[in-house]
This record gives sequence, C-alpha cells and structure tokens, in this order.
Amino acid sequence: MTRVGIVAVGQSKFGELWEHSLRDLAVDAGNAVFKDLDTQTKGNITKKNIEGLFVGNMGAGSMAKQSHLGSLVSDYVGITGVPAVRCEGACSSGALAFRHAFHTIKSGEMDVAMVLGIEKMTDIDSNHVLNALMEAGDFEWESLAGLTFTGLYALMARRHMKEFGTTRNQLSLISVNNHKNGVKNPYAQFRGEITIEDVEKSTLIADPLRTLDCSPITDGAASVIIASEEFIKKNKLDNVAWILSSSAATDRIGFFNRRSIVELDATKLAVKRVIEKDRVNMKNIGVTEVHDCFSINELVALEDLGFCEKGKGGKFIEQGEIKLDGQIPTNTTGGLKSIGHPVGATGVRQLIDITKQIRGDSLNQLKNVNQGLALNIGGIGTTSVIHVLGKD
Amino acid sequence: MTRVGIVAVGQSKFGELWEHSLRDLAVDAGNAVFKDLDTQTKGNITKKNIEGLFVGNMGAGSMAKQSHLGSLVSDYVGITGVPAVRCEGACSSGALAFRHAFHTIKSGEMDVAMVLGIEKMTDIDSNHVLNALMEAGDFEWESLAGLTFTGLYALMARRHMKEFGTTRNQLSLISVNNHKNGVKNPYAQFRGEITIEDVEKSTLIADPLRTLDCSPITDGAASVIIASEEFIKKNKLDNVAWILSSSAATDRIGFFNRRSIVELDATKLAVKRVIEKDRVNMKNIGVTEVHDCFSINELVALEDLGFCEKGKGGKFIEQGEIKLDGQIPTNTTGGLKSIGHPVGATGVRQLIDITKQIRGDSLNQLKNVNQGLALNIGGIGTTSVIHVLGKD
Amino acid sequence: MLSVPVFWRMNKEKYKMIGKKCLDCGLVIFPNRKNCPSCDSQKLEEFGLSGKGKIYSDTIIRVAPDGFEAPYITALIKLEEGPMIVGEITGVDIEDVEKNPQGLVDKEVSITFRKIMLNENGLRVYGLKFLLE
Amino acid sequence: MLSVPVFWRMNKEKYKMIGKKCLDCGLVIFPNRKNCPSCDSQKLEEFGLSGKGKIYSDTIIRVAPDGFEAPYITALIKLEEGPMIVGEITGVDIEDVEKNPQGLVDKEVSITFRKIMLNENGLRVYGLKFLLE
Ligand SMILES: [Zn+2]
Ligand SMILES: [Zn+2]
Repeated sequence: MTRVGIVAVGQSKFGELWEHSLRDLAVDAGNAVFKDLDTQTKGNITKKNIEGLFVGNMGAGSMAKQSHLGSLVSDYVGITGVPAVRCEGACSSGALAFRHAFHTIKSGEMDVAMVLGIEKMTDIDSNHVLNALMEAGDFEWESLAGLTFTGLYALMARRHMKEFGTTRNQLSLISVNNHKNGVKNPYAQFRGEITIEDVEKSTLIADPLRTLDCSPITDGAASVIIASEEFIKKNKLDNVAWILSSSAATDRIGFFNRRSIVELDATKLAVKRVIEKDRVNMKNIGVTEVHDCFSINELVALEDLGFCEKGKGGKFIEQGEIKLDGQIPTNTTGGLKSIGHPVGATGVRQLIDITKQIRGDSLNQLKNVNQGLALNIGGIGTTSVIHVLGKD
Repeated sequence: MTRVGIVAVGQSKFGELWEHSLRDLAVDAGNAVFKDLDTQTKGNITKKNIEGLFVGNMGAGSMAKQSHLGSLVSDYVGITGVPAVRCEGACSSGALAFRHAFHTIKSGEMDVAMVLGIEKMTDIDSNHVLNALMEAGDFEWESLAGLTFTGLYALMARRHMKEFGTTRNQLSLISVNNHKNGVKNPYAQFRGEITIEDVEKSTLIADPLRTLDCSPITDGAASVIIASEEFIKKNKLDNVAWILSSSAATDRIGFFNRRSIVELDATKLAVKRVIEKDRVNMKNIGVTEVHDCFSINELVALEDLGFCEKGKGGKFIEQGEIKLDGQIPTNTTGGLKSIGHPVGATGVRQLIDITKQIRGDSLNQLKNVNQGLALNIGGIGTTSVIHVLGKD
Repeated sequence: MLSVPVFWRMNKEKYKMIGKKCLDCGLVIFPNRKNCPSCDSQKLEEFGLSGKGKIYSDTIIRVAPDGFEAPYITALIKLEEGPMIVGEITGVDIEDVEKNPQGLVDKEVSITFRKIMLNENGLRVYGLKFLLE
Repeated sequence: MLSVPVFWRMNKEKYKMIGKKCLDCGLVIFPNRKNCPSCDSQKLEEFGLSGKGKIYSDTIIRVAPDGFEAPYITALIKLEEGPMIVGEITGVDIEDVEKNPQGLVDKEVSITFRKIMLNENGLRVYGLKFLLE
C-alpha cells in the first residue's frame, strides 16, 4: 500500500467576515494552499496536478443556501472538471473529507488530491445559526425539546463535575491556555489573552458554561494538498508530513442514548484503532490538536485519548500539562477558542497546524516534534476522527 | 489492487411517506439490505461484518432539520460505532457515497462496507422543497434570480430543440417508456402507464417542460453492501455484481458559465475516464440507468454517454432504442420518473437495479446482460458519476 | 417550514409516552425504534411508560434557538423503566436553581404536558415536560 | 433568515454591472471572481459592462420558489462583452411569449433594475432584470 503525505497547506482569515461570501473564502484558502505548493515544490507542482477535490462542510445548505460545494469550490479555485465531493459529519466534516482523500489516494485512484474545509456562518441571523448547529444532534428528541449545542455540553460538564469533582477553575484554564497560544496567530478571530476572571465573569450561556467556554461563530476555510509516496519521491519533495494513521468512529446520534455522557465511546474506539490497527505509539506524540468547541470537550477528550486517566483531566490541566512546555502541548496555535470554529474548516485547520509543527514552521514552534495527533469531533462525541502525522 | 463487488441490495418503499420519518426510511432500507445479505450469504455474513457506513444525502439539513446522518443511520440500522460519513453532491450524492465506499475498500482499510442513500422530502412545505433543491445550483446568480431546478432544465430543453430540432413528442416518449417499465415495480411511487397525450396535456411547470417531464418529490432510502475480492472469495459468495469502473467529474456550478448547455462536459469527461482509464468497452454495456430527473436530461445524457450522436437523441428514442427490446434498454424498472426521486437515494437505487439485472433477478429481467452502466447526475450536469457493474 | 406530519408522527410517544418492549431481551425502548438497539430483534410490543424518573444532569438554557424563550431548564432524565430522555423541567424557580452548582441532579420528576415552542407558522407545539416530585 | 451582507456584497455587480477584465488574457469576467477562470491570473481590473445582450434560451417559470410570484420569464442572456447571465425578462406579455415554441431566443435585451423578490423578512430585494430592445 502506498503511503500518503501532506505536501502543502493554506487557509483564509478566520472571523466574522461579512465582506466575504462562501466562494470568496474558498478562493482565499485555495490561493493560499497553491502558493504554499509553489513554495514547497519550487514551482514544479501546480494546481494542474490536482486530480480530485474533497470538501468538508457542515451546513452551507442551511446557512448559505448553497449545497453542491464540490462543484462550486473546484470551479472557483480553478480546478474545474475534477471529481469533487462534499463530506459531512457535523463539526468533524473537515477531517472526514481529509480521510476520504487519503483513502482515495491509497486506493491508487489518484496521486494528488486537494482537501478544503469551509463554513460560512454569518450570512444568516445568529439565532438561526443555533438551529443549524443543532442539526448535528437528534432533531426529534433534542432540537424539538429546546436543547442547544451549548446545552448538550453543559449537561456533560455538570455531570463530569459531579462524578469527578472537576472545577470551574479547571475549565477556565483551558480557555486561558488556548487564547494565550493564539496571540501570535495572524488567522485567528480573537488574539487577546484572557484571564481566569474574564472567563468566570463572562455571560452564562447554558449553566455552567459561559461565553468564554465556547468557541465563536466563525467564517473561514482551510486547505491541504496530499500526495502518494510515489509522487512525492518522483518529484523529490521534502518537508512532507506523512499520514501515519486515519481513524474514525461514531456513537448514537442522541446524547441521551449513550453508555456514558462523561466518557465518549467514539473517541475511545477511534484511539483504539490508532494504536492497534495503525500501531501508533502514543508516547511518541509530541503535539496535539484537541477539538475545544467547548472547554469541557477538550478536558474530556484529553482523558479519552489516554493522555491522562478518566476523571483526572482537571488535575492534568491544573498541572500545566497542556501548555507549550507541558507533557502534551495542546492547541498550540489557539484552538477553536481563539482561532475560531468555522465548523467544516476546523478539522482541516487542525491538520495544517500539526503539519507546520512537523515541518518546523509553526508560529509557536516546539522542539523535537516527530509526531502530532489531531482529534476532530462532530456533534457531542458523536463522530470522532483522529489523524496522526509524522516526520517519516 | 483488490477488486470490489456488490454482495447485497435493499430499499424502502419510494413515495410521499408522511408516516415515515427520515430514520424510519433508513431502517426500512437497512432491514431490507440485511435480509438480502442473509439470503445471498446463506446466513454466513451479517451486519456484524460491516466495517464502515457511507451515507448519500443532499438536503436533510434543509428538509428535515437533521444533519450528521453518518451517526444517525449507523445508530438506527444497528451498526453503532463504525466509521460513518455523509457524502453530498446534490442529486449525485448516492453515487458519490458509493464511490467513497468503493475507494475505501480498495485502499485496504476495510473489507465490507454499507452504502445507504436517503432523502426525506415531505417534512417541509413543497415550495420550500423548491428552494432546497436550488441549493444544487448557484445561489447568488441563479436562486436569487428566481430560477428553479425545472427552469434550468427548461433552458436546456429549449436550446436543444432550437439547435437540433428535438421535438415535444420525443421528450414525451421518454416519460412514457419509464412509466411503462415501472408498472411492475413494487417500490415505485407511480405505477400507472401514461400516454403521450397525458404528458402533453399535463400542467406546464417551466416551458416547455410539463409535470410529466419531471420526476416527483419523493421520500425513500436505498442501500447496498460491498466487499473486497478477498472477502468474497474467502466466504465463497457468488451472485456478485463486480464494480468495473467508478468515474466522476464536475463542471462549473453556474449553468450560465458552461461551455455548452446542450452537451454536458462533466458527463463527457466521466465517460472518457470509464473508457480510457478503466478500459470499459461501451459495446459490452447491455443495460443502463440514466438519470431522468427531467425527460430532457435523459435525452442529453444518452448523447453524452455516446449511445447516440450529439443532437440525435430524439431520433434514437423515437426508434425505440431505449425500450426493453431496444439497442440499450434504459431505466428498465421505471427510472426517476416512475420510481420517484428521493435525491440522495437515487444513485444507490440505480445501482441496485443494475445489480439485479446482473444477478438475474430484475423485475424486467433482460437476457444475456453481462455489464450495466449507471449515470447519476447532480445539479444540471454539474456532477456526473458513472459506475459500470459486471458479472466478472 | 415543518409540515404537520412531523409532529403527528410522534403523537403516541410524545403525548402518551408509549414506547416499546423487546420480546427477545426485555429491553424497554423509548423513544420508539423498529429494531431493538440491544439485541437487534424486530419483535417489539407497545409498552406504556410511567413518566417518572430522576434527573441525571441539567442546565439552564439562556440563549435559545428560534421558537423557544430563554431562560428555561433542560435536563437529561433517567426514566424509572431505564431509558434516558431530554426534557424541560417546569414549575421551578430558575433563580433558586442557578444558585446550586449541582443544579437539580438526582431530583425526582414526573411527566406533564405543556406548550413547548412556537413553530415557524406561529402555532403552538405541545409536548412533554417534567415537574419536580 | 439571510442577513443584509448577502445582498450588500453583490451591490456593485448587481446594481451597476461592474465586472472585471483580466489584464493577462483580456477575458471579461462577470459575475466577479478573484481569479481569471480562463488563465488563472489574479491581475484583474474593474470593468463596466453595457448591460446589452441577446437571449440564448428562456423559459416561463410557472411554479415559483418562496419569495417569487409566478408566472415570469427567466432567460440565459449572452452579454455583448461575452459573459452569460441569468435574468428575468420584464415588460413583455407572457401570453404572447407562450405561443411561440422558440420562446424569445435570439431577441436583443438591455438591462433595467426592478424589485426581484420579497425576502424572508418581507423586505423587497432589488436587482437586475432585462427589457426587450
Ligand atoms: Zn432486544
Ligand atoms: Zn485571464
């Protein structure tokens, strides 16, 4: 089986970009990734080499009245004609599109593919965005009962606090860390540091979660180009982030139907496959992107990924283990909290930031990073997608 | 590279099924395909063997307030936990999901996968369905200009009539043929034969297209299970429809931006790949499913696929070449026109009907069919997906 | 806009709390399914639930989706027959609840029927809510 | 509901028919793009179109989407500078047009501005339509 690597990355600005349409965002990310492709390959590889497009997007239908993004994006970024498809799995749509591209190359069908994650969220009123995001949950038994996305995570947070003694302060530390990491990120929606007091004085959205526990509503797009080992070797490309593992799992759509609401089976199943099937040694992971749509999600995910014991996530964070100099530096460029969370773009943006840590050109570059892991979550642990990238 | 074959098929009833929710439809198709799996494998293979789920759906977000169908469907059909994803490319979503599953098996990632196409269209008012379907086109320059999906195809029809002298009568013959083929189809939405007069007296929707030129608004789901050659041989499965080619291509999203509006480049590009890359001899194709969302689309597609010359589609149909005893029997079980068109389900339903012709258990079984081709189109020739299935 | 059948389909479940019981493994199923989520059996019979249960976790929704009016309390309720369900807790003073960091966890509740939301046509949608015992 | 920026973003194009011209290959681009669809150049300058053109194909929309009122004539128009665009033909008698199986194909048109639709808030949205010459 051929190996597959990431050869170029690029993204648009993330933020409330009223002057940018869905297609403008796609073009910005496209132009950025093609510029990086030019740099990385010294002009030898261009968009003419792209054989397929895989778009990650959750809700352009509901939020921008536009579906069929495979065609729209290939058209506007200038690769009209290629096979193109949109993948969706709520907030994990970006990583699922990447996974589709990865398997298509591995199958021998093509050598070079483009992945583009995108979401345009500010073309509809913000209360309608709430409704659109709840499409990720169970419409009949959650949305119609008045539950919101923040509400779902609030239920998780309160139960985690009860069972394990997790504190308000521990949750706040997550937001503080991610904002701190995002200060230098030119693409980030929010670049200011915040304090624990800021988090704890921010408006309650769904008790116990407050504004600064939540990732924002964001417009943005992110793109990577991946290629087969044969292509990479033939064209003598270096500076490649190799895909060492791609793993996905799902859980029941209704949060009320889960085995547990403080331990997410989809993540546990996905990480099991990473270790057992793809033989990744988790001790080698030097950096991680962990889906922090809400502070509590990052905490629970760190436990489910096995970086600490179940129930000990709060302590782990308190001890500074997720900081840039901690045991497992997490969301080193700001996470969803600071960079923003254009739903379909996030999974691809995470892979860009891991790639940069592997290549050595991250804005918060760590030393001696050989492998990095990205966890992209759709819904409330409903779909978990893990990718591990490495130097070789 | 491993070969991949279809080992089981099943579908729900197609129609206006108010008493069925989105998830009910999924379960009906799931139970049907697992029942066929049981029959075909004499009970040796069950849903426990399924390693991944690929859902085709266009608009559950807009039409049923529900996204994240990978999780919802895997949960309700009883395969919770498997990697699951939804693929979208407007009306070609079903074939795109199938293509994703095909490449994932070919890549060696898994041996057995389930594909399920689904659309629930009657949970919202029918004028909102029109808006939702236009998400397949260019929102800014087509939807906002008041164009409908039927309107787009009407523009194609009028131009084709002008350039090639295609007649009203020739278009009518397509609907007549498809309805005739659907009479015995127990899953079909409309099982009555219609006459040329019926078509020509039916209400104008967008001149020159009338009600009986158009496929209906339909609820339904369709599913297939595919497996790797190793798995098929190890388990001594026979009665398999092998996937001889999977090919896709796209065109610009805006119909106004095309090279031609009477010849669809995406289909021409896709069929070129079928012939040149996968070395299919089109002369061996004994049966075809051609996307007849509108009569004019079937006519243009027959030309673009090369079954007749450009501009001669009308004549070809007049000569009876698409009939069950014609040169290339087309939509032998009723097509979208008679069976109905639950958008995301259609591409999978087409593959079910080709599989049955290959296996020998079609309701209108043809003799000596070794290979069959299905063309699933998204938008107005915006995405074209072709699959060729064969006996070996 | 959502059509009438959406609400009508869930009539039996939402207004009468009629679920299913698996004849093969005994599992009580609510909301309804055609296949048992535990043993995959399709042999299920109708089964009425008591509507009594205990709060497993809860939150105060302060920013509501379209059709709902914040603030209100939404909880995950473990029904006494086994299944969990999401429901609004009504008839309590939110100012009392918000003072307690544990919320209403472990409190016993029983079912009632109330207006849930206004749909897009401005029509009232009724459904199940819960009262503290 | 669609927010104001959606309509505001297309202001220049839809109200003044200002497109782009590629400085590398000379292509006239309308609606706007950031990259030339022919040669992929990003060196584009603003370019005003005359708003004159010829009907390439047309139809009478008799079942309209939300916000529009049927019947009306919608056409693909080939602008004299090259690009094609979709627009409503206004100021013609639909009863005359429907008698001709060729519709309005090859007729010359020029641009005008009119109410296009009512949006979800009931506000009028204006945009370009075409008049027969
Ligand atoms: Zn059971
Ligand atoms: Zn140019």
